[in-house]
Amino acid sequence: MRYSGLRVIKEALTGHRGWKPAWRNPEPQKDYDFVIIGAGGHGLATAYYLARHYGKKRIAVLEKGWIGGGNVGRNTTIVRSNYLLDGNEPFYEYSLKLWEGLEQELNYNAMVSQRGILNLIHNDAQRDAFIRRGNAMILNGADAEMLSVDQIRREYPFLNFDNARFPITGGLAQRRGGTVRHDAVAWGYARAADSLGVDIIQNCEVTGFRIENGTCKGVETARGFIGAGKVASCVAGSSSHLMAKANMRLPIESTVLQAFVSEGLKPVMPGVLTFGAGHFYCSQSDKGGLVFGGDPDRYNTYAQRGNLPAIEDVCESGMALVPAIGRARLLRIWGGNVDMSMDGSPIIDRTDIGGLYFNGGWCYGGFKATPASGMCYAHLLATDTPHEVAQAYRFDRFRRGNMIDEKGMGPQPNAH
Amino acid sequence: MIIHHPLLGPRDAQEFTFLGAATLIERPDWQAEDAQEQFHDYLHLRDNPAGEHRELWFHETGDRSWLVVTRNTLTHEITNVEMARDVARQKGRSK
Amino acid sequence: MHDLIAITPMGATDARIDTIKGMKIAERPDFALASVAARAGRETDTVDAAKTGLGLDLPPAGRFVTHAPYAAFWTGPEQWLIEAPHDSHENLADLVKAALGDAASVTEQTDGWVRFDLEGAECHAVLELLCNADTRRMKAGDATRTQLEHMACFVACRTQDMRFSVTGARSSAASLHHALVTAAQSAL
Amino acid sequence: MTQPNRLSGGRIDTGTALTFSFDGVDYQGHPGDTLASALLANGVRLMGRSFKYHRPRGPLTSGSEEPNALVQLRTGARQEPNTRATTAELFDGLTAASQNRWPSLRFDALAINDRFSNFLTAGFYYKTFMWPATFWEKLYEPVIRRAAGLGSLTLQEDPDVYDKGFRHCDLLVIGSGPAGLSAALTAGRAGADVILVEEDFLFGGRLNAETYGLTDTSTQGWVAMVMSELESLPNVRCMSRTTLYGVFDHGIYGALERVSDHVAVPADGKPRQILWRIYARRAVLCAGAIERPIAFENNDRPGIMMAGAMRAYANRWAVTPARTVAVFTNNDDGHRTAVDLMAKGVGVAAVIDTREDAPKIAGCEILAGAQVIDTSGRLGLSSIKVRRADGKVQTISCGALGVSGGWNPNVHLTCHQRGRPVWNEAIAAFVPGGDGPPGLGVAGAANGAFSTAAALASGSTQALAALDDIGIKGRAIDLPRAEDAPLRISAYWHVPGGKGRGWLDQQNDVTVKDVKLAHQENFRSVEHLKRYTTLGMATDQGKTSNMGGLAIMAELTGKPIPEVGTTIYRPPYVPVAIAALGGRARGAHFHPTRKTPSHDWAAQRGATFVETGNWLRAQWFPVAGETSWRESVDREVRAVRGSVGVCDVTTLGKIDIQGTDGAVFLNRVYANAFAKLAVGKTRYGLMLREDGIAMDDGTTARLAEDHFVMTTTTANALAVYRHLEFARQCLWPDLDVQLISTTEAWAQYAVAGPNSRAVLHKIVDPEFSIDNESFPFMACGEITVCGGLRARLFRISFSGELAFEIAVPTRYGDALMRRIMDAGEEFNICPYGTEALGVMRIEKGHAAGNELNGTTTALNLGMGRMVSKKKDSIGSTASEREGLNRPDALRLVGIKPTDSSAKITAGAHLMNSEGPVDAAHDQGYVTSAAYSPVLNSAIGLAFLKDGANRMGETMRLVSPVTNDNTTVEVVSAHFVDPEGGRLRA
Repeated sequence: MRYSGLRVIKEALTGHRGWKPAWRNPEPQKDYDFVIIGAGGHGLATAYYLARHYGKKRIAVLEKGWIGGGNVGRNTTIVRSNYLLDGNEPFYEYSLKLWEGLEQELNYNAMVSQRGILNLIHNDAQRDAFIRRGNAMILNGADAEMLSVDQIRREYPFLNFDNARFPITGGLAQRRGGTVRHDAVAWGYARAADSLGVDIIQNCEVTGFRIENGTCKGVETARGFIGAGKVASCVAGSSSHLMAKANMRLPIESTVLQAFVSEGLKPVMPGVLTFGAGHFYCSQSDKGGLVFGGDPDRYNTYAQRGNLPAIEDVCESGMALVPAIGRARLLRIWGGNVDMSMDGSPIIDRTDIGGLYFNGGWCYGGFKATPASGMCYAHLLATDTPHEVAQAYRFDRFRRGNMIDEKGMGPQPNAH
Repeated sequence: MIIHHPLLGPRDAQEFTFLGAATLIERPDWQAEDAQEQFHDYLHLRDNPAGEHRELWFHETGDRSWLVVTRNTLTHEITNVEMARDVARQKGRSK
Repeated sequence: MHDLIAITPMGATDARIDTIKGMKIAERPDFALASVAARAGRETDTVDAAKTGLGLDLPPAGRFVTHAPYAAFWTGPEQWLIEAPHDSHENLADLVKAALGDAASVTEQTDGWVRFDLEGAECHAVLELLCNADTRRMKAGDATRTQLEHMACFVACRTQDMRFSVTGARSSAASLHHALVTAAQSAL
Repeated sequence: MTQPNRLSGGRIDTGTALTFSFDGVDYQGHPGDTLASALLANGVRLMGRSFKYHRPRGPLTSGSEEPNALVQLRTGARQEPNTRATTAELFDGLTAASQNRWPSLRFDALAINDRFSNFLTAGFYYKTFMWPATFWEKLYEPVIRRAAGLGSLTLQEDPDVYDKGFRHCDLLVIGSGPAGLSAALTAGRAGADVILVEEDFLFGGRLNAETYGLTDTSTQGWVAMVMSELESLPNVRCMSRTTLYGVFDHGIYGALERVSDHVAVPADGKPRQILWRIYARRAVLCAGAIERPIAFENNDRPGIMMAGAMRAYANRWAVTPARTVAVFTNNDDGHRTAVDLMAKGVGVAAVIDTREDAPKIAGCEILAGAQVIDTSGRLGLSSIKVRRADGKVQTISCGALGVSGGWNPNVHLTCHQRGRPVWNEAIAAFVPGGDGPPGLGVAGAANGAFSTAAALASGSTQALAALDDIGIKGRAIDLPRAEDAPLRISAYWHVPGGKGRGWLDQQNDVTVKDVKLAHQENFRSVEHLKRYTTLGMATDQGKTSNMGGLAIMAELTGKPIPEVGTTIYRPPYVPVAIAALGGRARGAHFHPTRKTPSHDWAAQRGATFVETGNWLRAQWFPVAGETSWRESVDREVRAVRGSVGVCDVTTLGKIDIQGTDGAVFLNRVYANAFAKLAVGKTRYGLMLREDGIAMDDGTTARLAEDHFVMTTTTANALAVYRHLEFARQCLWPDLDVQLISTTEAWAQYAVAGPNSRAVLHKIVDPEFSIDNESFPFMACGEITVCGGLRARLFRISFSGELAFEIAVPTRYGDALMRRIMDAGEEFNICPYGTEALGVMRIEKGHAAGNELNGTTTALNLGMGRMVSKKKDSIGSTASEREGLNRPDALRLVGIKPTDSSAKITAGAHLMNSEGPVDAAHDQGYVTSAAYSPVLNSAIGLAFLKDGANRMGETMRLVSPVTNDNTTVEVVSAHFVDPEGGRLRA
């Protein structure tokens, strides 16, 4: 069923009796050509693009809980392509282009809002680095703009310009960056994939892989064995945990990134803002809440909750940059498991086990990557070759010394 | 979190800096045949368990001791804290 | 003798003293400091030498001891900080090294730190706004290293409930002073 | 001014009148009032508007769970949006305004949304506003954003200060109702360190709002007696106006104390609020229960509130929302409201009880087996429509309706570590599941023990159990006799039938219909329900609304409620001001500021300062007549290269390394060889991370066989020290090495330039020779200066000139700087800052922070050969990986514009002189750039693919983001004195 303003009006006048389920609740079949593990944003997008763009059939997405319950259900909704390195920038720019046409493609309003993202600069070395980054973005076909303090004052007059410990000296803006209504992304992909015949099976945890002489034949699940031509892991924070069932050790550690939302407020934040001298980034949702975050808790965890030091650190940074939000109240804090890779960049690759594929290591940047990740993973699954914008995301880059280390922190996941 | 420092008793984890898995103590022999492979695994591959995890914490604003903390990554329960130096010696590290 | 004029960590020639509602907060530049770290496997030698050479029983974790003119803090495993009056012991490191010989490494620390003494009936009320040290349970001779407004500090109980010293990095003396004074104004 | 709905009695000081204003109208109330109680007393029921449909709203509750009565409190920079009128303590001069309405609260233009509610059902926006794509940002979203949101910020800086504090205790008691008081008293008498926190400004909890409670003694009397005993115990601290907002790991509890919110402006120097971090060995949660509504058509009008709240307003605040009220209940507790209001002289038109077997109340009409099916009254309730047991519909006029659907134990805090509550059929509610945070017990109504007697008993029992856990012996205390009535309830969630809307979430306007639609569209998991309809996502986190939504979803799916599940309550329990979480770390005090001993001296000379690793460093020293920083910096560079200059380098990290294995240790942590460094010599060292990437560099001096002094870059000092301790403790635990940072202990100055030796001759005591033979390049030594002051001298040079670095105890740094300036006067000595230092190091091709960016190897830096393959050092093995040793690997080169007047932009990218300009053809990038007054040209350092073999090549330098492009020539990075003759002079 197609969504449209007219449809909404028609349904309103007929008691909303016509709305159909956004997706089915099918019983699992005994085997599929493609079994994708994890009905988060990436898993659902992968299924959708496999069916829609690569014309594949017999696809299932297995989800241990409810769809969209992973990090697509708990993030700070930012989309951007302001990356520095060749291995990353083309991929994220491709992703941003997919975001730009997503709602029309899915016939679902995910509220893609290109309100712009601004990275603030506080010293000369940072300026040099951001100029290099801005140039890399433009050379890769993305948009970037250096802003003067005066320009920033005009757009964000309420920042702390005058009594700051680390004064603002400029900023790097990407106007095409912005925010997206995160849950709607999962629902939109799920609805579109479902309508193409993809089986989305909730409450169906994968408990093991059936591997026979080096080839993966399918998965053991809470609802019995499900055979598969190709099995695709796409479980973000649980990557190590799941792949251990295939005896794989990953270049990944899991930690928690806390995110924060304030009580609803009339609009104050025009776009997405990031502090360059502390751990704080912020935007304002259409509902009015300030949505903000900072750095991960910096210890390994799967607990999906964090602790006070990280919370206070974020709010201290927020107050240092935007003292005007002081009397707004923090409404809710939540934490998402993030699979931090050894260089802060993701992996979309085959494994050494035939028929078993891996997508993970998104650190805390997975949301913005959702469309490209889905498309590239679908490409890999369909063709067994990496998508041109995801060629660097290989397992062997660490062995070969081809790390994609945006922050230059080295193989220490919690530092990326 | 609270880390029970073997010498100083309960200390707020905020005083510490977390490094990562305690396996970082087991630095490979640079002259081994497969030194490259060993260093690759040592530097990059992790068990990253959902459960008991042995990990390194540095008492940054405290006594500058490196500790090996055994902590459950699902519940954050800490069941053991050792001086990293002692652990290193148990692992046969010396000079 | 050289004729260079010393300045305190607060940047003046005289120590900074504030009194807020009966709480005295005094900068104490009048101490020399030297750190002691036992050489590998020489902890006992170090302890013995300190006893014979300086009359100090080097304290265990979390404690400090005084034996005029010296005092010693535990700072880490097999590490201590020795304190003595600056006027009489400006070259403290040399004196301590002479006493400990090759049993320990000795490093001059005199100007690495700024020390403020808090004196008054409401020490706990002030300190509980600054750091997580449980000062109410500290007895004279207890010392703990902790964090105070992002600064690593020693908090030492000189007289139970009444006198505490807070010792932090010299370069951030002004920030530490600001934290102590605002906390006192807030608490008292 | 009269207060038409003020009753007699209550726990307020009617002797004192407080004047306050709401939406510009002045009213009076009394100490002890909340804003809500005072407004109700003045006959004001309408206090706000709902989020989506802008429906009129009045208070639903009398506590912090309030979803409706949200106001903007105070004005100007202290304006505070979304403040619950039900908890805002009244003070004289309080000013409040309603929010989310325009032009006025009574007439709100956006109430039009309500007319279109049928189009604005759950999730409607996901289905439209998609065409044309660009209209979202241009049209739809701005409109939606303006309509959304609740209160507003003034965008002025919050003038108040906020403190953070730390407290420790054996037992933390959360809540001071009957359970909390008996727990605190039990533990207090046992001598344990106790902290009792109470969200309210009165201790006593629900006991302050009830006429029932203790049977043999006065309830209020008992509360007063217990409090005075607790206050008298030195081991007990009672904190009112303190909300426990979060439970964190290992017994760390977050609490917010509202120190000054009940006064107009905080006293001088006093904080508005204190964010307490409470370290508790054990805790007991005595947070009581929260009453839940029943959904029926138009159940959201001002005047319709929880029955328990209506009772609290009457008993505690001597206020009634109207002179004639009615009660709608499914349990006995609702009847108490009728009884108490009648006792206060308020007319109770009827008690509508869904139960056939409803108890009787003398003098009050009880409609058993009946339901309220609709209500009327535009801005406030005027009448209700009741369907009686016999099916007849009766209209009852009343100004207020107390609703009770039963009580939900306040399990919030038990879920903060992902504990899941379990269903208790007897009370038709979720109770703590026993999987709450370790060390947190639960007592009283929070645990489903609803009677006063049960609460008192469980509080004491839980306290004893907690103390026993931590080895403190306690004894049971004598508890007063109290009512022990069982809660008689038959679950009832919503009145079926009808075309209209019954509200579940009154703030977000989520109705029963929305839940039905979510179910129809397969958003059936609790999380989907919540996210699709926004049920429970309002400022009360669904404290009053979630349960109803779950129950209805259970009906629709035919599952029992516990199988539908619950959403997870997350911190904070009630919203916390962001400023409180920020504390004192604001403005100039966001981070500590580190200053060198000659900071004041530099400031007196008008220096501009720059940040590095919290240090303030002099950037340049302008002199009279100079109009641009470039002029100053050029002058400083010329002065150093031409005669002599002095620079404060105190901020460099200094690590004292002692022990018989010091040399062995350095040989392993530096990539280049250190084993054979002679005493009295200094050497440059390159430190790699274990992955082979450059981490830091600096010089290390050998003062004695077993004594080294390492310098690190200012920014990396801490990280390097941590890294060295890791190597010492974790990798080679038996090496005889001792480390200690001495960064702060020594003030260090670089004296550089052809005349530097001449200047130092006048500083260094004569017994120490510093001529080129006895103190050559890279020499070091312990000396005395100015007649006996111990000092350290290093002959090292960052500028490339003949130079020395001299260190003295920090307290003498200021004096030494002044002395050096005097000594240098005859040579026109010039103080120089970090900018001039930067220019000179670029002229010399020395790598610094911009080159050591965490991705560069020794090879990239042109120091590949330095990495010794003959020894084991951190990073040497991994640095051999193929990807780090490609033939076309980036190499550090110098670049010069072919047009000497052109400038070079750091961060610009290098492209071949011919061919396309894009990422695919990127050849490298500029790391550092400067104007060299010596070469009279812009110069730069760059990483260039295969750079070592491209000397003399002409390339395009592009920087689209700053719109400058130029042509450059690739040259050696050593622009000045490549042979190094000067520094050896």
